[in-house]
Amino acid sequence: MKETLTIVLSGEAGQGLQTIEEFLVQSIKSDYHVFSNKEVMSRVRGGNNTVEIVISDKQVYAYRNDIDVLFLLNNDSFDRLKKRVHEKTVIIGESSFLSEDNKKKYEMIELNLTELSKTAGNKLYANTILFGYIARMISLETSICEQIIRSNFKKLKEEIIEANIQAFSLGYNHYKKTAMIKEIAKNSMADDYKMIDGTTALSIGALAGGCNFVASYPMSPSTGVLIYLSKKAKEFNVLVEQAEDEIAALNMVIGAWYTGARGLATTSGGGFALMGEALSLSGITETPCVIHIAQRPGPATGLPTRTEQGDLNLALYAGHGEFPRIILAPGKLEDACLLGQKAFYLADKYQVPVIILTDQYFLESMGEMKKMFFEEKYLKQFIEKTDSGYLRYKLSDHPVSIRGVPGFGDGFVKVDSDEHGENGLLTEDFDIRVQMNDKRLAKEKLILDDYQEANLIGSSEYDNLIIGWGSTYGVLEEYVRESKDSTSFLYIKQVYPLSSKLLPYLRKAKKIICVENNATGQFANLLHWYLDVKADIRILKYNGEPFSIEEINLRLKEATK
Amino acid sequence: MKETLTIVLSGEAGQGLQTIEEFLVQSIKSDYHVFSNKEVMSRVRGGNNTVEIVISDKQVYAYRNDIDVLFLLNNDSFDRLKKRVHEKTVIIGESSFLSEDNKKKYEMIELNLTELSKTAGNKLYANTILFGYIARMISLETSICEQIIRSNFKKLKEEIIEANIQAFSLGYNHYKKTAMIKEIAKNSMADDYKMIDGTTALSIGALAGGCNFVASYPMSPSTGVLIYLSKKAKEFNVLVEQAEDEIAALNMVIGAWYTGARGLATTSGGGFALMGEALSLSGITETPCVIHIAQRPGPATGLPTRTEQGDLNLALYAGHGEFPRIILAPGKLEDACLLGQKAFYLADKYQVPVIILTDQYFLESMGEMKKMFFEEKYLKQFIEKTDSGYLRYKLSDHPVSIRGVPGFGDGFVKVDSDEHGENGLLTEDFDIRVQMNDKRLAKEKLILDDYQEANLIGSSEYDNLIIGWGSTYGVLEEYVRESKDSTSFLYIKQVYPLSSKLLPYLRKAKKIICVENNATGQFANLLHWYLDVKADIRILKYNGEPFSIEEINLRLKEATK
Amino acid sequence: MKPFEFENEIDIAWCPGCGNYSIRKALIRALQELEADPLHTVLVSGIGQAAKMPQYVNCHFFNGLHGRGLPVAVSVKACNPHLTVIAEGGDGDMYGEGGNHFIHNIRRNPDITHLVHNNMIYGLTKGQASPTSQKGFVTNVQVDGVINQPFNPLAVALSLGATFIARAFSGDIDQLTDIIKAAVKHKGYALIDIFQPCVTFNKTNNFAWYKENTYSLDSHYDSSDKENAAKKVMETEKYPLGIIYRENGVKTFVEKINIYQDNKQPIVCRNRDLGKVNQLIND
Amino acid sequence: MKPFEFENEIDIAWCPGCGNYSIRKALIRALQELEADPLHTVLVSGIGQAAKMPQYVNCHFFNGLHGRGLPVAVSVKACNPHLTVIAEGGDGDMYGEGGNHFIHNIRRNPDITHLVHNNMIYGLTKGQASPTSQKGFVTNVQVDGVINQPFNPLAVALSLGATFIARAFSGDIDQLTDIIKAAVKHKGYALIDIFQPCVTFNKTNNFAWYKENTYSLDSHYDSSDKENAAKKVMETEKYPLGIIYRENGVKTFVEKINIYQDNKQPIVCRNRDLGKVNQLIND
Ligand SMILES: Cc1ncc(C[n+]2csc(CCOP(=O)(O)OP(=O)(O)O)c2C)c(N)n1
Ligand SMILES: Cc1ncc(C[n+]2csc(CCOP(=O)(O)OP(=O)(O)O)c2C)c(N)n1
Ligand code: SF4
Ligand code: SF4
Ligand SMILES: [Mg+2]
Ligand SMILES: [Mg+2]
Repeated sequence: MKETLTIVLSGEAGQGLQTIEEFLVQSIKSDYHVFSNKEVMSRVRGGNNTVEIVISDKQVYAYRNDIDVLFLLNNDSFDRLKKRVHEKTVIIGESSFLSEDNKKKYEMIELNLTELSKTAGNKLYANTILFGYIARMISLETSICEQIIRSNFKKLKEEIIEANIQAFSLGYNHYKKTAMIKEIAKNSMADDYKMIDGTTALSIGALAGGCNFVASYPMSPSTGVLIYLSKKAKEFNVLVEQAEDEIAALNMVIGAWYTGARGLATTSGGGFALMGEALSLSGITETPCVIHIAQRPGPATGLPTRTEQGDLNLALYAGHGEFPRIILAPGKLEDACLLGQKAFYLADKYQVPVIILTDQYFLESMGEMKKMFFEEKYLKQFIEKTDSGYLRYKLSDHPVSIRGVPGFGDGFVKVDSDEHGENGLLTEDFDIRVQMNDKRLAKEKLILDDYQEANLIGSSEYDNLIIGWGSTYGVLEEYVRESKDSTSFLYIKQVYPLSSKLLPYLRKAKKIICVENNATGQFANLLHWYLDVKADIRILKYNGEPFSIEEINLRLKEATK
Repeated sequence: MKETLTIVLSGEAGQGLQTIEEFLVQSIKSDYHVFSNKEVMSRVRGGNNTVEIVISDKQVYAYRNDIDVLFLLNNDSFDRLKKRVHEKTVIIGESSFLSEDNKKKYEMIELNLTELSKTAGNKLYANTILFGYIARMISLETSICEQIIRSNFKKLKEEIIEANIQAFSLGYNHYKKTAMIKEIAKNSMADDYKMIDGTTALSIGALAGGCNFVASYPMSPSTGVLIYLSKKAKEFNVLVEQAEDEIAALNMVIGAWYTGARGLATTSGGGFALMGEALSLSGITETPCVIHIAQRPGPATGLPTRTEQGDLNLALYAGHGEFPRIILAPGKLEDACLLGQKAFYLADKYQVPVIILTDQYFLESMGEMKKMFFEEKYLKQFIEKTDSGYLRYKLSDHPVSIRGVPGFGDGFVKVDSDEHGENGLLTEDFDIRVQMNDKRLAKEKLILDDYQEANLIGSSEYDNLIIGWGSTYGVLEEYVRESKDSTSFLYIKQVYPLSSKLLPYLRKAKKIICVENNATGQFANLLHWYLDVKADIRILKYNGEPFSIEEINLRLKEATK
Repeated sequence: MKPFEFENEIDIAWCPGCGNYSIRKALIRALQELEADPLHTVLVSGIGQAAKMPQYVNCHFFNGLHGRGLPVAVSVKACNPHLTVIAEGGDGDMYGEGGNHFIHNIRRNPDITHLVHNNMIYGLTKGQASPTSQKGFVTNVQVDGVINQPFNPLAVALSLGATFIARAFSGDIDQLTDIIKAAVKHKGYALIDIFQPCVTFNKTNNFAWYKENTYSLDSHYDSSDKENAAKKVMETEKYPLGIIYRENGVKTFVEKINIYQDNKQPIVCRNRDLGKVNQLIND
Repeated sequence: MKPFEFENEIDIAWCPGCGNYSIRKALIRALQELEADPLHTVLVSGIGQAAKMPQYVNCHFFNGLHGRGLPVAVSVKACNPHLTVIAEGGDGDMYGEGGNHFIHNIRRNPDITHLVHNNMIYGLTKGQASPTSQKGFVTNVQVDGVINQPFNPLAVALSLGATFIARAFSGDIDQLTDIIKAAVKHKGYALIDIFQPCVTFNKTNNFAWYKENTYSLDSHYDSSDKENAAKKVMETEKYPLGIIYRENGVKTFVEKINIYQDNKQPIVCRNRDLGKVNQLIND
């Protein structure tokens, strides 16, 4: 059994929670396994945001509801967190941040950062003091922590760096050991692992997939990918352009693929809801494209900074008319890399739109990921030099025609959003219409040659089979690894098209339990009509939070009994 | 058994086929049952378009593939129609319009309209001459025909009207009776029927539903509704505005409902693919809206002037996040009226988006419809005057809150695309989120109180049950009425949400056959996951044409054997 | 409790020091001084920091989608001309995502007031370039600086025949209040582009920068002179503040719509004559 | 077979007498006279009658969505600067549905030629008002006549810093050919608004009307004078034909993009260094 310590830092937007999170994660990883996640309000300043740091002696991937140690960094955050606090929770912060009533109910350790930072000389040092305090609390190596401060502040003046190191010591020395906070056996992650968040993993995956063009319009929580790729643009030769709107973004991406680039549009559900027509354009012109949908709770503006898996249906059916598409849903950090890479390969190979579905929780959580070497194979270009008689939509036994690009070869690349003949010119011939429609739709089967297989986690003998896709991976994998009942977990990475390879897993189960972060069970519905398999139970959550391990324990226990 | 005569006029865009169609339908209806439809190319001049007029001694509703009498009005149309011509087809036209080879294969009657119209004095009279010719061929009452000419040309000078009457006589007298063209017993439609096309029926339905605001962007085949309502705008107090794009259109319609109007956006699949985000806005703000999607074959521009039922999935799942919606699909002209009306009532009553799904074939065919009196009940306004403490999203046992509009009452109408509390102000409270999401989704069940029941056509005892929705009604109803095997037809008018009231019909069938004008069987898939009923056979067509009665006969015979 | 204010203190999500607070003050003050009736006032916005305004002003509101405030505002006014309608949002909201509605609604000349908070940045999404960001401005996406020509909303509005064009600065609440009052009173479309420092993400175009790079049009300025206005809207060395162009007597959208020619009633008050519809279907 | 022409006769779907035929002639002639290489020329269009042009000119083309020609054209040029890119479409296509791309791409100054057939109507959808339709113009939707101010593309382009602005008339093929040649040669965004009679649906703005309501700028006209251009673009009594404004030396989109600073290769020719990506993930 795992031992974990869940530390939550609660403050307001603008207090720099994200910086402490990074410092802590970077330092903790040398001594423990660690997983972090955050929840923030849709505002730039004020409100109440939290960062959760889970420390363990084994790998951890799941959001925890129950808080062991709660740092209150401002006044009005406690009420919102009440449900996550229990008898044994230790609350640390300025005395005034907790009401007298609550002080009677909970253990509180006073930590007056305002005063301490005055001592340190500047209120800006509060975060470093806190870092020192926590470092002592969980027995981190001070030399490593100092190194982290130095490297993160390397652009600052030496005296400021020194002052921060002093502030760190101040916090470190201020902490008094107490038995109230449990100790976790040290056990750091292996050398071939690294800490990374979903946004970075996916962005690097895209680079590995040859992504060299990005057109997007900012939208939380998808903007991180845009920002990461902007930062790497020059080094990796990626043309990044902020589009005037999402419609322009996807049309630009399609134009880029037409010209031989590998383009990406990153957006969220609301932005994608504007891209349907362009998706359909990719469909009929057989011009590939890759779209990243970072899900957040809808409808409409909904909860802009929260998490949900509510846009699977939209990804499945967006665009008018009928055409094939591929939908990938990484839930594990490695898969964000791998599928981020493979998306571009699949788009190029099959000349179809490929959608990568993630969500706020997945993108903004940091966890450990096994290092890897990307395969060259996925960089293979499927573009060919054209001959003078080149026909863009040549019909043959194989539904994928040779794709040329303008400027390379002796043929013309003629592409039409109207129904067209082999030469790309528009036609109204009934028979050609049917041939072209059949050609396009035939790819749906072909795509399954490259089906990204699901992972069965847990024993291959089971009564209950949990089905999850995307970001529920972490919590479900933790559940299954720890649970003793006859329950395994089928982690689906490619949600569309689904392969009949899944059927043996599904048929074996006595009870199929679909776990989804939405209100209606969109994947369960897909499973029903597409593979003719009915989920017996749907475990759904749609308040804007991810599933916590505690909730999953409770609800799966109920479901499997 | 019915006797029918199928006359097809084939010419090019700009030749005035639509005028002849109207003259013929108006005059034929006094002597026979009649049904007409057309297929046109996506061009304003030239190309090859056809109008089909089906004459019968009984009611007819279905497109016929096989042509009895073919009028060639220009040179290069015969080849495209070859598949619809058979041994007994009589071809009428200028001798040069048919090759010598073909003249050997088919019966041809020479009709040189160019010369005849020279005789008549102007080539503009060609259509009236043709009208006269056909009038004699099918023994129409000349006095009625003349009346029609007069009333249609009433804005022209008397001498021109006279010349047209002369031209009519010229054509009339030119026709020589021949046994090659079968005679149909005269039997006109009853007095309480009228000839109408889908566009007009739906538009009048909208007026009956209180539609008083239209914002749309032109797009075939939906523009007819926009044009009809523009024509009636002043008389019926309808504010019609052509929007700058489809996104503006639906947002304007939503703004109109917010202000108390009953707004409509009419568009086609490509335009609707741009409206997903606004649909979602209607969903979360619970501001009603009505959208008409006139389907045509996709993806993207596809076949702009042809027909398909390919956008059901899009209608079902457009918009991000999860929210209820209603989808109505009239297939019978009466239902275009009734559902056109009811759409506004349902939107207002349940505060949800309502989508009316039609298609090119349905909108542009003319058939007979029983006259009716619209019910006042569907004009009932659900808006209430607000009190000073008014809360737009008041929670109660009933998921539909009272809807006020600005300017009427003492309360503020606060509406938000973010998740919101009862007062309409944005909130990030997890519990309220769940309550509001539940409130919205709970309407999906409630809506079924007003479920527009399906019609069972044919015997209530059957082995085979055909399922159809929307425009396949006509051909399937004709099939079932004429067929002697144990096959009935369930005509679905409300395709979403589906009621369990359908189950008894479905369970009774030994074989369920879904007939759809698309390539994948979108309704069959819905039936599968939503009602857990699997279609045994799918009969699909997706070349841009509607099903013909001949094809349905063939394919259903195959399917039911 | 004064009109447009709240009974209890409200939680405002903007950063301390943000220019939006002053805009709010000016807006509420203008409406109060005009003695506008909150029950006949509708604020319509999109999404962004600026677009949160309706949450903080006590009247009717429709807080719609990013970029889509204008079409809603225009149809609200068209359906009920008795309402005072104000559309409000950020420079990204109104000129970026909503650019098409901006240009085409000017052509309609709806009788609404259009307030655009121009902070030259996307605030709510944490600091990307907006259409009005200046060349060279470095952000987390424009890492080597903005390369596109900034959008000039006033010049575009003028070229499309807008009848009221103004620029204001959140730092001058009095002037802003006056301009808003004039805009609300103006019969027709009234645009106010409001310079607003975003203290958190735009460290370049801060309060001091706006102060330094603007000047107020003096009292002799003739806002009815279109040729002169055409020059003023192109000035960028120092941006003029004030009502740059105003043209009276141009027909508004509602005044041009056919169904309002003989009948001024809001649409919601008109009843459908079902008898006439029945005639249509039965004749 | 001359470049840009077809081996066999082609079926053109436009109405006999339509102005589009002349535009096609001028376009092909201009490209031939410039000795453009069809294998390095890409025509990008949206949907509409005008937007059918690529079907009738023998080179690469991308015939995309209604209103969305520009974003495709701009990214084609950005991904391969060696290509000559021409975006073409109708007034509805480019100024209506595509209005947002119109205004924002001018700000990018991409090195493309933008041909807009201005027939003051929606042709393909059979005769509704377009953004450039004149007030009072009656259609099947605008039954009491157009009520909105017509869109002035040249004025908008000028106000946004466009570097080549011209108006032509399909009736003068020689002038149009010359302007197209100048536009293609121009380094930067070049807009040509082309008056084009729609003989079928626009009986008001017919050949004679265009003839009567236009005049050609004479050879003394100084197209580099922006202030004068600002007046010219507002003229509507008689519309000036010719290159109204031209500004050289403004950096194009590609010249400003960071990845083209030290490397002029098209994107498709550059290889991804997977080793460097592996470093990112493994360090
Ligand atoms: C369709 C869509 N795209 C993107 C977003 C994300 N988004 C929210 S606000 C915003 C821009 C904010 O900038 P601005 O409009 O200038 O307002 P500010 O926050 O600066 O006041 C964006 C891109 C969205 N909500 N919807
Ligand atoms: C998203 C979308 N909306 C509407 C249409 C229908 N549509 C096709 S062409 C057109 C307008 C044509 O007018 P214009 O662009 O001026 O070109 P023209 O035919 O006059 O040359 C419209 C509205 C469409 N294809 N796609
Ligand atoms: S981010 Fe900028 S615009 Fe938004 S509230 Fe803060 S200071 Fe104001
Ligand atoms: S409809 Fe008008 S624009 Fe279209 S081809 Fe005919 S004349 Fe030309
Ligand atoms: Mg802004
Ligand atoms: Mg046009």
